[in-house]
Amino acid sequence: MEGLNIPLNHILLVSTLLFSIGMLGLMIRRNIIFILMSLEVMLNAAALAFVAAGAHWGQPDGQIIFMLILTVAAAEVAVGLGLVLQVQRRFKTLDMDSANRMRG
Amino acid sequence: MGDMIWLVPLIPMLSSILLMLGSGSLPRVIIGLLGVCSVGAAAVLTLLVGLDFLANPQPFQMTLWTWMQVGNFSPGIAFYFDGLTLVMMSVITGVGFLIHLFSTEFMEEDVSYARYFAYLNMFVAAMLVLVMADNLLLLYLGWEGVGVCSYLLVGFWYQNSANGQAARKAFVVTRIGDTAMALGLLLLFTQLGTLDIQAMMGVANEQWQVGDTLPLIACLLLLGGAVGKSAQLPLHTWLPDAMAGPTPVSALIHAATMVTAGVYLIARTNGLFLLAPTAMMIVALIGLATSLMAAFTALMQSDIKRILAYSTISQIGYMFLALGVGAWTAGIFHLMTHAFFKALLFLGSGAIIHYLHHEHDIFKMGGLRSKMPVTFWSFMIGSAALAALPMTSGFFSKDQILLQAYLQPDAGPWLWLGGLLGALLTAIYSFRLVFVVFFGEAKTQPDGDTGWRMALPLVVLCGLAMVGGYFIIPVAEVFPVASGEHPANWVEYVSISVPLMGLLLSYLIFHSGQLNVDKLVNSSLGQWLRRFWHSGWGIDWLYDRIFVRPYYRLSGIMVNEPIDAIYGLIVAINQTFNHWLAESQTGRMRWYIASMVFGLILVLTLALQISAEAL
Amino acid sequence: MVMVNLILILLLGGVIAMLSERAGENIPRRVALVVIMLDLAYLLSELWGMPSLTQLQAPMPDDPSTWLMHFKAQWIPAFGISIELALDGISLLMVLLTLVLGAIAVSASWTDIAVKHGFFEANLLWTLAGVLGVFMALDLFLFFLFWEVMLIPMYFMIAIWGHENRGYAAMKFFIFTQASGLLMLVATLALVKVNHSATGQWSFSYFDLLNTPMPEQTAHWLMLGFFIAFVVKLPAFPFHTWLPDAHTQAPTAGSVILAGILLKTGAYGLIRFAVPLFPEAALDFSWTAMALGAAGVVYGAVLAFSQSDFKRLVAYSSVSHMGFVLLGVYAWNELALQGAVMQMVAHGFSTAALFMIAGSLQERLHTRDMREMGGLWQQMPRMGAVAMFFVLASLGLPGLGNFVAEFLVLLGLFQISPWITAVAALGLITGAIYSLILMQKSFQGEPNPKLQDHGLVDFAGREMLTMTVMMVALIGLGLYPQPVLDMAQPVLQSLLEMTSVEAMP
Amino acid sequence: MNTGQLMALMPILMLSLTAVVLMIQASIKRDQGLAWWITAIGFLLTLWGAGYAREFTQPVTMLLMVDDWGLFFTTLILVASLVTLILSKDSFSPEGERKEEYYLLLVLSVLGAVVLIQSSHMASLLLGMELMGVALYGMIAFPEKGELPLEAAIKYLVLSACASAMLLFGFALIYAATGDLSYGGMGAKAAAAFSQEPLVLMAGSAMVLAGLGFKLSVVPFHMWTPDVYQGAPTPVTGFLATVSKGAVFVALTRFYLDGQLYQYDSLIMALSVVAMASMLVGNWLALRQDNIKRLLAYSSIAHFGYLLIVLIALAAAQSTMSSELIGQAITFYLAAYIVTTLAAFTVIANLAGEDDSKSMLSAFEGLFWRNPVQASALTVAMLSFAGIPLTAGFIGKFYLIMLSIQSQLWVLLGALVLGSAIAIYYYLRIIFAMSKTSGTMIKTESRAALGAQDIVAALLLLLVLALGSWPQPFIEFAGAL
Repeated sequence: MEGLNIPLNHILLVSTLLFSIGMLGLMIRRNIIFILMSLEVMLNAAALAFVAAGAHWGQPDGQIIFMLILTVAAAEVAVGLGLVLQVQRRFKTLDMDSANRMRG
Repeated sequence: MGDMIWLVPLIPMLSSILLMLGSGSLPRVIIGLLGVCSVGAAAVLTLLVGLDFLANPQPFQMTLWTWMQVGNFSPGIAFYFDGLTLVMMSVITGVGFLIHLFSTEFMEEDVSYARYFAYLNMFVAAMLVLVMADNLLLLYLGWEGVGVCSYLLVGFWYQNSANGQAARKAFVVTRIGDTAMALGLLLLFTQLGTLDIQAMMGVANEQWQVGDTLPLIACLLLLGGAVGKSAQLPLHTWLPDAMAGPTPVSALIHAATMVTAGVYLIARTNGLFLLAPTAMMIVALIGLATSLMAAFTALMQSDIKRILAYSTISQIGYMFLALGVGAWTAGIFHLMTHAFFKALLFLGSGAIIHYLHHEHDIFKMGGLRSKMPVTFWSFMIGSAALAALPMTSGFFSKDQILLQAYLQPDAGPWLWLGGLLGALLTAIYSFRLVFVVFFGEAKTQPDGDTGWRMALPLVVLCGLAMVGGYFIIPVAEVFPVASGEHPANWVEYVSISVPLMGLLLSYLIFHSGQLNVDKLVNSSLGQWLRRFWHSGWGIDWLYDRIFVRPYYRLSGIMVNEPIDAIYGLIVAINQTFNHWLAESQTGRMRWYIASMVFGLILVLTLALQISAEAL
Repeated sequence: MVMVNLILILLLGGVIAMLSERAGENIPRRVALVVIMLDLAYLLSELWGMPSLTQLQAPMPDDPSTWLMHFKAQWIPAFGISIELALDGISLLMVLLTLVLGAIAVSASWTDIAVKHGFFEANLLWTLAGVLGVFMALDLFLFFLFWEVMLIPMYFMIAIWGHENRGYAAMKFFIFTQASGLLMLVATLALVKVNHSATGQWSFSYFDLLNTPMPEQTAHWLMLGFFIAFVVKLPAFPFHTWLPDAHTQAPTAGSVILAGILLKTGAYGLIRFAVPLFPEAALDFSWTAMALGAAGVVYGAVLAFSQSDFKRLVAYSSVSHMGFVLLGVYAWNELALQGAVMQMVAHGFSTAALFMIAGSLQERLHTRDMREMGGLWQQMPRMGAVAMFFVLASLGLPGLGNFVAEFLVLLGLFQISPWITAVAALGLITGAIYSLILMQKSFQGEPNPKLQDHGLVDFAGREMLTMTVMMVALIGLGLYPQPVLDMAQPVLQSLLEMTSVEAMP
Repeated sequence: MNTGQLMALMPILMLSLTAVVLMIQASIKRDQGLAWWITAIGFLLTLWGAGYAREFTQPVTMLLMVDDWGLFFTTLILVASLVTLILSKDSFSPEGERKEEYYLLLVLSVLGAVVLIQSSHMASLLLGMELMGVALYGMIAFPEKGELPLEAAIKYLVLSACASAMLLFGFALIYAATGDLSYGGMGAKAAAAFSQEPLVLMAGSAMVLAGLGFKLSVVPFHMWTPDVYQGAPTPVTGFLATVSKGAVFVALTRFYLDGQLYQYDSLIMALSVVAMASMLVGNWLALRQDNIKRLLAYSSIAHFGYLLIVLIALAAAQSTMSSELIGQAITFYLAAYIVTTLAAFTVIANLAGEDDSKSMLSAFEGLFWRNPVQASALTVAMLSFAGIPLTAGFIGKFYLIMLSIQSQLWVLLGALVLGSAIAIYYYLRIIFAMSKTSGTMIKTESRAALGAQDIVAALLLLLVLALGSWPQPFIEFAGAL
């Protein structure tokens, strides 16, 4: 760690960038799979920031949170993929724009 | 005896209530008896009280109960009795009794017999309250009461909406005056602290100087009420239309009693008017102008009742003139004699209308002299008195008015001249009526002449119209003493001769035809004047344009509540927001995410920008 | 406790009336009538032995024991909220009016209501209970509670048993009054807060909140909160537009209660709260209020004239008449206040009667449109005569209660401002115009040929009895208003003294 | 960890136990009746546990904070869960099989909520929230038929995950700025961090607020609400509206208080804007909504907007006066809101079931005459939402107005008044629909006996009225928390 003397702010910047990319992906992607992937990117951006901050403060907390985030992301994706199966079965498409029966 | 006076208005009132309650069930005889006898009883009581009073002419006051007491405002249900009250009560109950009697025959066929007498009795009661009232508020009660009865009776035949229109016009136009009067009461109370007429005049004398502004305003406001009720310019337009009511009603309300209430009011509050010479002058001028305007108009009418109506307006104008020049007694005297002869004329015309199948147009009548002798003689005497031919009652009263007008210090001779012109016109139109209706060839056949119930009142009124001028009314104590001055004798001679000239002119034009006015009439100016006068100087037309139509238009615009439109706008704004926002709920997930991103940016911006400033 | 019982009797009576429908459709209205009569009898019997009734003393705001009745029990001590009821002359007048008109409203509902009789009468009784609460509550929280809660049964009365456009009308009524009520709530809480800051005590009691010292600016805003709530209910121009709809669409009994009683809660609120709590602010504001009052008088009258719907016309006439109340209250002298109180009572009767006539016409003709009427006097002379009486009352015929009221208001107002008086006096003229056109279009004029073979039934026993009660009341008020004036006098006296002391620090 | 701390965790333990028992039961014998009972008993035990734990209030490690306040909300949430459970029994009965998982999900979700309520650390907050959320996805998507639940679930999942990401990123930034993950530690170090890294700290806090704001569905993070409310099975909607939102708000309050976020004017500004937008937008959206579930979704947006006033008032109160009122206000308002919402959803669940067309307003017409108990409950619920006196909602609103006045938040107060005025309209529409007599009205048939739902509805109705008309005991109770 000591060798790589990257300032915290730089890593935060990178993770912000990652987060933004994920968010952008959410906004422009229609396919549910890609949407889930974008979500992963966002969650991992947060995780990266945690790790960096943990390193900055010299605490293990960041890494622990990182693990928690991994778990959470896994759970989200697991349920998400389950739903994707259902979506494919019922809507016959993975295009989320077509799932808009409720509005107004 | 004096403490019985509260019964005088009460008896007709009770009878009226009885008649209303029993309108469906009472037999006609009872209805007639109740209606006539109640007023008769009131007349007898008045007579008794009057005799008492004449024996011991001491004005007295009688409080039944305190109407309301708020702070120092405590008008009573209280009566005041003096010579003026006596005169008025006598006229109301006496003439009222005769007209009730007349009505029993006149209205015999009507389905709403009971309702008619109920209204008529109520009117008598209200009118009595008006003249007996000790304070202006109770007077106002009577004042409005007679207005309502007038409204009810003008619109008595309610199924014809023209009658309803006339009735409403009568009520609303007088209400305009009444409102002014009400404001006058407010002003008087606020300034003087009482509405008791006698006490008030006393306070006013102490508190105000002659010529002050406040008494002037107060008097003008009261005058507004008087002008409305007495059908003087500019609020006279309702009276001719009010002829839509049954003719005895016109006789009682719109000739003998109610319309003279304005005269009574001014006479009663003479103490105030004396403090406001300008107001007095205005009264005189209004009276003169009205009397001339109405006389010209009467000359052009062909409806028998309208002629009489305009004549009434004109005669009340004389009374106003009298009041305006300070000839209080003369004014009240004319009020009384006018009540006799105008009631006579109206009842006479009622008889004609009754037996001529509701014909009103005098040019469709004619030659009735022999067919309806009683009516003919009634008209002769009535018209003579109206025209103020010498020795009739009208002569005495009108003569006094003209003479005292002449003595008015500021504009006396001019007022006198105007009055003379009016007298001339009066003579012309009144005998025009007689000549056209009773002479010449018969155009319509009457069913017969009057029965006794109609004849008796006519005969009695004939007598009163003849000898009424010799009565001495006991009002000397009520009014300030008039100056003992007399104008030059020539003034008197001219005053006497003018009505005779009028009679002559009328004879020459309308009977013998020796004076042919056709050319004059048919000239373009003549035609124009004819139409102008016929329409009552276009005042109705003017009011229609200035007041009635704009009001209708206003209400037409307002019918949909402009204020509600503001609330409607609020609703519309909310609905628009609802619409926009509901549109934003597209159901598309990417759009939702965009919204969240927007939110994030918003929150971040707010959070960061301000903290950056704080740095 | 008497006052609590009065309210409880009505509340429980409502429940009984609702349940009694199982025994038969015509039972609930009898139950309702009995309950109201019982309430009235109870109140009268309690008043009977009261020595102070004959010589009412001025109820001092700082001494509850000088009031006719006073009741206080803890409720939410955390905020100093208590169940505090008190009765003085004005409250008593209003309570009596409420109960009498309540009975009349039950009579009006006798044949008018076709479905759910039980629930209807229950709502009626609950409304009355709420109104009684408003007139007696002296804890501002409790007052607000009654103020809001009484609207709910009223809302149901309009929404369920109303006429063709009932949904809209009920909604409008509710939103107007609730939205303005929110302002009052805010003002109340702010007032309590100000008082709390000054004294360190939480209290919603009227007695504690009087004379709360506060900056002028604050007082103005708070006063405005109360004012708006009250004038919406009154209603005053330009907050009146809910009224024509609500009155027109409500069932007859609903209109009777609305016009006869509910509007008076607004006037009562002004007299009891809006002015005394903020005397100086109210004084400053009085010109605006009086201008609104005068505008309402004329505006209501003009609008009334343009209507072709019988009930709507009467509704607008209420706007005009309540303008006088507003004028009377803000002229704030004894004459004008007496006039305002008188108008509250007299207008209650005259308008209630006119609404009942409208209801009877609708029942018989199935329309309220006066263009479909005309010449009804011929077939229903009794109804015509009664209608004439109340029309005359409404146009302010001397000798009837409304005249006394309007005259006193004008008399008091004249001392403050002759010009506003002159404008308001226009109402006398315009009032005559719309009143008479009402008679003309419905009972007079050419009989409508369509109605000739309708077999219209004239007023009969029950209706005549109800009408007679109101006619006698109006004549009594018109010729001998002293009992009413005497009841209100001490209250007004103490209010005037209190505010005048305040106005001159 | 000592015994006392273990005792303090009693509710969490009980819920975990229930979850384990359910799993075991499902693996032994699939019987949904039994599963229902196990869940019910589990909830009751947890209720007992929540009472029991009051003796042992203390911080449990740095992750959880067991205090009276949290236990009160735990209790409240358990009551709401019990109601959800009762409603679920009938709602899902046509589904037939595989009900046990639903109950398991319910228990897990409640467990998440309880953890969330008691969390005092970012990690426990994350865990609680995700546990609650992930289980909820399953509950929403549980019905096999119909497309709406699925659509709702996937929307909720994606958006919620996005919000979680924001929240986490926010945490990361705060952590980066302060170096502490527990609320208290963070609060203690925040002042110093603010002077050094104000941007990072503020950005982090703002993102946390955004993430939590999503769960509370405040504007502009509100868009998912109507769709999820509508698509989810009605008992689940009720659960979401009460348990999920309530727990998140409690967590937010803790974070806000302990993290001392009220010190930052800029955050208060952001909160104010969000609150105001929520009050207005929520009410406007609900104005002409015909689907009652969507309508309640919009109304909830507005209500959380109102509730945010408390947090904003706290900022002012901190500097000027005691915050005695504030705690009471949150407790009372939230309790009132939860009870009222439960009452409303109880009725809707009974009447509408899972048929979307039956949750349209027109389906409620004449309900007064068909089912007076349910109609009364819904009416009172609506009046409570609208803040009419004698209902719990009124006292809640009373607190909010009082607080706004005390803290002189005039603009927010104005928005509150305006929003409430608008809201009257749509609440009234529902009441009006229920009172309609027109159409083919069936005369009230004598119903055999009151169903369980009627009893629940009646109880909730009474509770709403009791809180509104006799709030003193509860105020004292809340004051003591």
